Amino acid sequence: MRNGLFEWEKPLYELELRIAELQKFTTEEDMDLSREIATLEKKADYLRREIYQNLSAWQQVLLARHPKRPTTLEYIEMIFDDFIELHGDRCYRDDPAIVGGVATFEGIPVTVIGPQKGRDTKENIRRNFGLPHPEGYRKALRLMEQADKFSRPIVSLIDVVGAYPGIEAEERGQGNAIAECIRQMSFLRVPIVCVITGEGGSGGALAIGIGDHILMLEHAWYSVISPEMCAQILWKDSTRASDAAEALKLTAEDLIGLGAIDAIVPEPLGGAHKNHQEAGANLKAALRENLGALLKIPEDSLVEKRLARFRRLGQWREKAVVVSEHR
Amino acid sequence: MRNGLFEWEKPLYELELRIAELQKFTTEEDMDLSREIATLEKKADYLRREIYQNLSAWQQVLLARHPKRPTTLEYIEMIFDDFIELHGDRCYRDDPAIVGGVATFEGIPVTVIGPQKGRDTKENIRRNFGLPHPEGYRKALRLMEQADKFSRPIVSLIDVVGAYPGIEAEERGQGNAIAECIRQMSFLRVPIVCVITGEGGSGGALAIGIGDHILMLEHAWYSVISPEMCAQILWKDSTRASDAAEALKLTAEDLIGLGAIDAIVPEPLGGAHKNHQEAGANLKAALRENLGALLKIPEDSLVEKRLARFRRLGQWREKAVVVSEHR
Amino acid sequence: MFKDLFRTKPKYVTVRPQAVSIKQDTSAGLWQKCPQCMNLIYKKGLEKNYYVCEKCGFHFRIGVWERLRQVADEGSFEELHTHLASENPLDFPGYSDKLAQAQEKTGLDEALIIGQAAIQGNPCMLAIADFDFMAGSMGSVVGERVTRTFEAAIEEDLPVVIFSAGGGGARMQEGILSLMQMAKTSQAVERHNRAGLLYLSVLTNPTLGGVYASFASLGDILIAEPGALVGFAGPRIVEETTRQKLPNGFQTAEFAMEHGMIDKIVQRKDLRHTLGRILSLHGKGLVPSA
Amino acid sequence: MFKDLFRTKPKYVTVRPQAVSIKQDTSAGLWQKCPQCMNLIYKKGLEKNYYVCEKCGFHFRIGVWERLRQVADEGSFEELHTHLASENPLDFPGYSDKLAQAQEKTGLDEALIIGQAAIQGNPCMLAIADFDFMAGSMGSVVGERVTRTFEAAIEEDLPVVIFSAGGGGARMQEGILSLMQMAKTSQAVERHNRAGLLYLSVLTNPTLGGVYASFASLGDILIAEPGALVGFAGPRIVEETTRQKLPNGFQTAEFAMEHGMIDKIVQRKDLRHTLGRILSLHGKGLVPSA
Ligand SMILES: [Zn+2]
Ligand SMILES: [Zn+2]
Repeated sequence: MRNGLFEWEKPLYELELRIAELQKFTTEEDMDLSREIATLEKKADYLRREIYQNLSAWQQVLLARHPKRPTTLEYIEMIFDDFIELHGDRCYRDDPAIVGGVATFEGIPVTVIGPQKGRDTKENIRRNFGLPHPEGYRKALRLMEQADKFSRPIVSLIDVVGAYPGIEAEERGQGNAIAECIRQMSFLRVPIVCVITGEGGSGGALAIGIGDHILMLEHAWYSVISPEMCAQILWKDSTRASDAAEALKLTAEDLIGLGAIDAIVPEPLGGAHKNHQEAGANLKAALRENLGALLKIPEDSLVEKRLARFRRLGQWREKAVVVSEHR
Repeated sequence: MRNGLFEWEKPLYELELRIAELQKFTTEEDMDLSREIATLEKKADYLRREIYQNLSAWQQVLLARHPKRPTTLEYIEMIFDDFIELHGDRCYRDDPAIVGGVATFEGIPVTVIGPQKGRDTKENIRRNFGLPHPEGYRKALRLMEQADKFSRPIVSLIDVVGAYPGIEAEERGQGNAIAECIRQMSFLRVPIVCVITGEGGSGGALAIGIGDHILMLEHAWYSVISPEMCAQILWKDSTRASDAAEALKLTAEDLIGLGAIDAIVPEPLGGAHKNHQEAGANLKAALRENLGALLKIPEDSLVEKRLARFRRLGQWREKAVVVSEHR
Repeated sequence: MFKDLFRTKPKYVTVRPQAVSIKQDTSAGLWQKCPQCMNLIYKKGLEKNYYVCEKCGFHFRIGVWERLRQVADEGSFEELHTHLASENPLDFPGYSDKLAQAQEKTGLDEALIIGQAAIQGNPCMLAIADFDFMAGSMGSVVGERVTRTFEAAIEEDLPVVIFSAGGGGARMQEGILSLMQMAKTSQAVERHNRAGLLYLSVLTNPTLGGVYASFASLGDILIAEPGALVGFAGPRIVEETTRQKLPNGFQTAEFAMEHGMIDKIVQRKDLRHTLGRILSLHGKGLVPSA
Repeated sequence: MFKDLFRTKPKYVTVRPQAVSIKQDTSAGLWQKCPQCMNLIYKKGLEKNYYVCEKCGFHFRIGVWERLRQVADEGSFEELHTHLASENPLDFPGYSDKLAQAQEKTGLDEALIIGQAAIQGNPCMLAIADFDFMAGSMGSVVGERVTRTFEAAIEEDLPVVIFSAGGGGARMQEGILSLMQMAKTSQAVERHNRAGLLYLSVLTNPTLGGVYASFASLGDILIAEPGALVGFAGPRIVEETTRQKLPNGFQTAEFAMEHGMIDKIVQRKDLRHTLGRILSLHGKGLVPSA
């Protein structure tokens, strides 16, 4: 990637440069190049669709990691009002890699949580590149349990490569924290909408990914393991991440087919980083629709429906068993 | 204190030495000294009562700290069967300063917890002299919540100078851990018997001291602050601990009058350290009686009774308020 | 006290700003020295600036009435349970005198006042502690008032806001009865919690000991003023016990927040607004019609 | 598999000790080298000693049938849900072959067997993972079996005992479906928990990744075998990510216990007795008559 542009965007970029040049001519030299420009625009449109609608799984992964992609706090800023960030796990530390708090969504109080990547190097270091420690999951759970107390819907915005695989994280029970988060989140009596906005890496994403409706941005990925690590384990070759990405079926379209997610939120052409406002507006619209639907479900049946949703996931053959009763 | 003897026990000790000498003579020299021995025994009996039944508050404090006094694990060994120690707060660390687990008490499964002092220097260092960190209270709470799940009565054996006032303890939320323990323990739906077996120091004791019945060993103390610290704060002179002990009303007899405890468990004459077996048997009898009584109370009313018990504690004057309704 | 005996029922007591007491007051004149940056501050300006040093942001301690003026809607406060009087249940040497002196010094009957109030239009039960009254420590009356705050809130279906300043923790002069207030108040908090109501605990400088280790740290949301000392064992005790040098900023609000113990640090000037916003987010008016 | 298709209903399947598989087996002869102390151990003695090195206490990995022999009452095990067969839902390259190889190698149809059993007379639902089957990893069938274990236990009002050995965590060849088994199994655990029933989770070497970060760490009581590797991210990943030298004993059962993550480390020879005692302490027979 150079200047925030991927290799595969280069032909399009060059075309766009030429269009811009011609437009400059039009104004500066007072020449009518409108026909030439129209032709090129048409070509660019075609190329754009050609490129962005045929991204490989691996290209989608790279796109989901684009450094200018909106972060959780940016989505919160665009979508919610009156956000009040709350901190701490009441046990060990406030983990800056996960943010959370209360806000209103179109007048309705909600709890919103999510991992937060840094928007620059300094913030990335402070936020550990958005890789949570156990205390991050414990904070998220604490805030979600408070949402339960106050009957507030929960919005979980997920963008995380994975739970941090560090020494201290292991010491403080990363596995245990994830498991508890999954367990408790499953039984909260309030509507939960989860959105994979960028990366959905393994248990670190699932920990805060138990929802009634699970949405995914068009170019996000969600997988049991990162493509690199998968390639490393399978073929001892992390450069084959692209093959692994393909094999893992980690794109939104794949996952909707497998029943892991419920809906895809469209991104601006070329990815959310091309137009934050549009990405935010799309997500807002999706939340409006999904929260609206969930708020109509009686509280009593919400948890049962949620559990049923996960209960049926998996694929196996149920072989016939002939039981002969003779002894 | 020398050889495990307090200063005030010296006259008695010397008398006991002389009796032993005379008895030695009787056997070795075949002399009949039974009359002299009987006289001295009578005198010793008198002296024993004189000394041990008129201990000052400060002497009681020192007695409660006797290094040979039975520890929590020793009481557990003497009183319960099949004790299985369980470990860990599932968050940061297993605190060796608090022990806990499941056991049976005369056939009934119970959860038993308590701070544990070391029985020698090495163990004292390992167990931080029985001064718990927050994770100790979190472990205790975890085990008590499990007792609640399985409808097991809880026995909390308390012998702790206080929660550890250390840097890391503060970092990990000592105050918060204590408050949570108090809060949650108050609402457990199972019978809880607390016993101050030795020292009951402040919030560190109260954290695991919320019971339906609160017992106290005869020579234990229980106070809002240690006498030394009280003297230090009040008079800038910790050597006046003896005066502070008096003023704080921290003996079992004082506390029963103030409504803070419900019953006193007798100790062997001279203190529990003089006869572990007897001390254990006394405590066992008291637990039998108190658990028996609590098991007869319907589960529904247990928590309300417990809360009511604490609700009325405190002493104040309610002044007449004449409300004139004119405006 | 006499004023309580023949009290006309003031549905809304007027806030008494004359009772403002700033601590660290070293001069009786027009100027106040900031104990943090050592600058001299014009007292009138200090008052306008919420008793926060304009130069360095140091938060001076303030009394209950000034606190009320800063956070509650004007005229909204109705004081409750003023008729409780402390006794000396243990005949603790010197306690009665100390109580009298504290009453003299603060004009308060005890270290905490409670009542119903509104914050930016949001009704709540409000309790405020005063450090100047025996270091804001909790004896029977403070414990009872805190308990009644939660009980009244359950009764009236209201959130609770408490400003703690219990540097003295549980009051040793009432011995075990003070310790038992930790249990009593924590239980009241939990009853209120189980009624599904909000409890905002605001930790002001200093909140330590038995106050911190009971009701003060059990809020749904914990807010602290910048620099406020927050912890269980006081820093001197920790230093003496461990014989270690305390880390920089040990037990400050910022330290507590880094260690996950509090939700938010809020400047005094923003407190009213932040409390109002949080109360309104938890208000009944916002429940969606679906 | 064929044996399942025409299965006579063996109310109590006889334990199959011939299926014992010890890992780290380097010789086909009478002697086995201990990978920890490097001593040569007489295999017959090893079998008698629960496959634990007499010299150094090293716990060899054992297969499901040997595990069953060691902990369950003889003849008490009734295997359940044998009729589930793994598919290749993602058409993951090579997965079908790997499954076939694993089945060949272990004689098992999947990495976990479940059934009803008794331990020292205490009835329970029992699940045992086999590391030799694709590193004990959890795909759809393992997840489904674990889930059914808890569902059957709720139905039958029974405690659950699970021996995990999921070093492979969630099985990547089934992609997102494996990840979802973490949710499904954790939810089953919690349903069982809410029914007030006991779940004993026994962590054997190694229990990592998605298995540890779901049902395996959610037991009421967590027991581990000495030296078992227990954690979320495997030690190699941690080392590569952090570029730090791992502390001694990192992620061993002893390390996890020191850090408060497990309740007890139990020698293999004591497991049956300890499990029996705990089950009996939680049994229905002991409820007091009051
Ligand atoms: Zn200043
Ligand atoms: Zn060996």
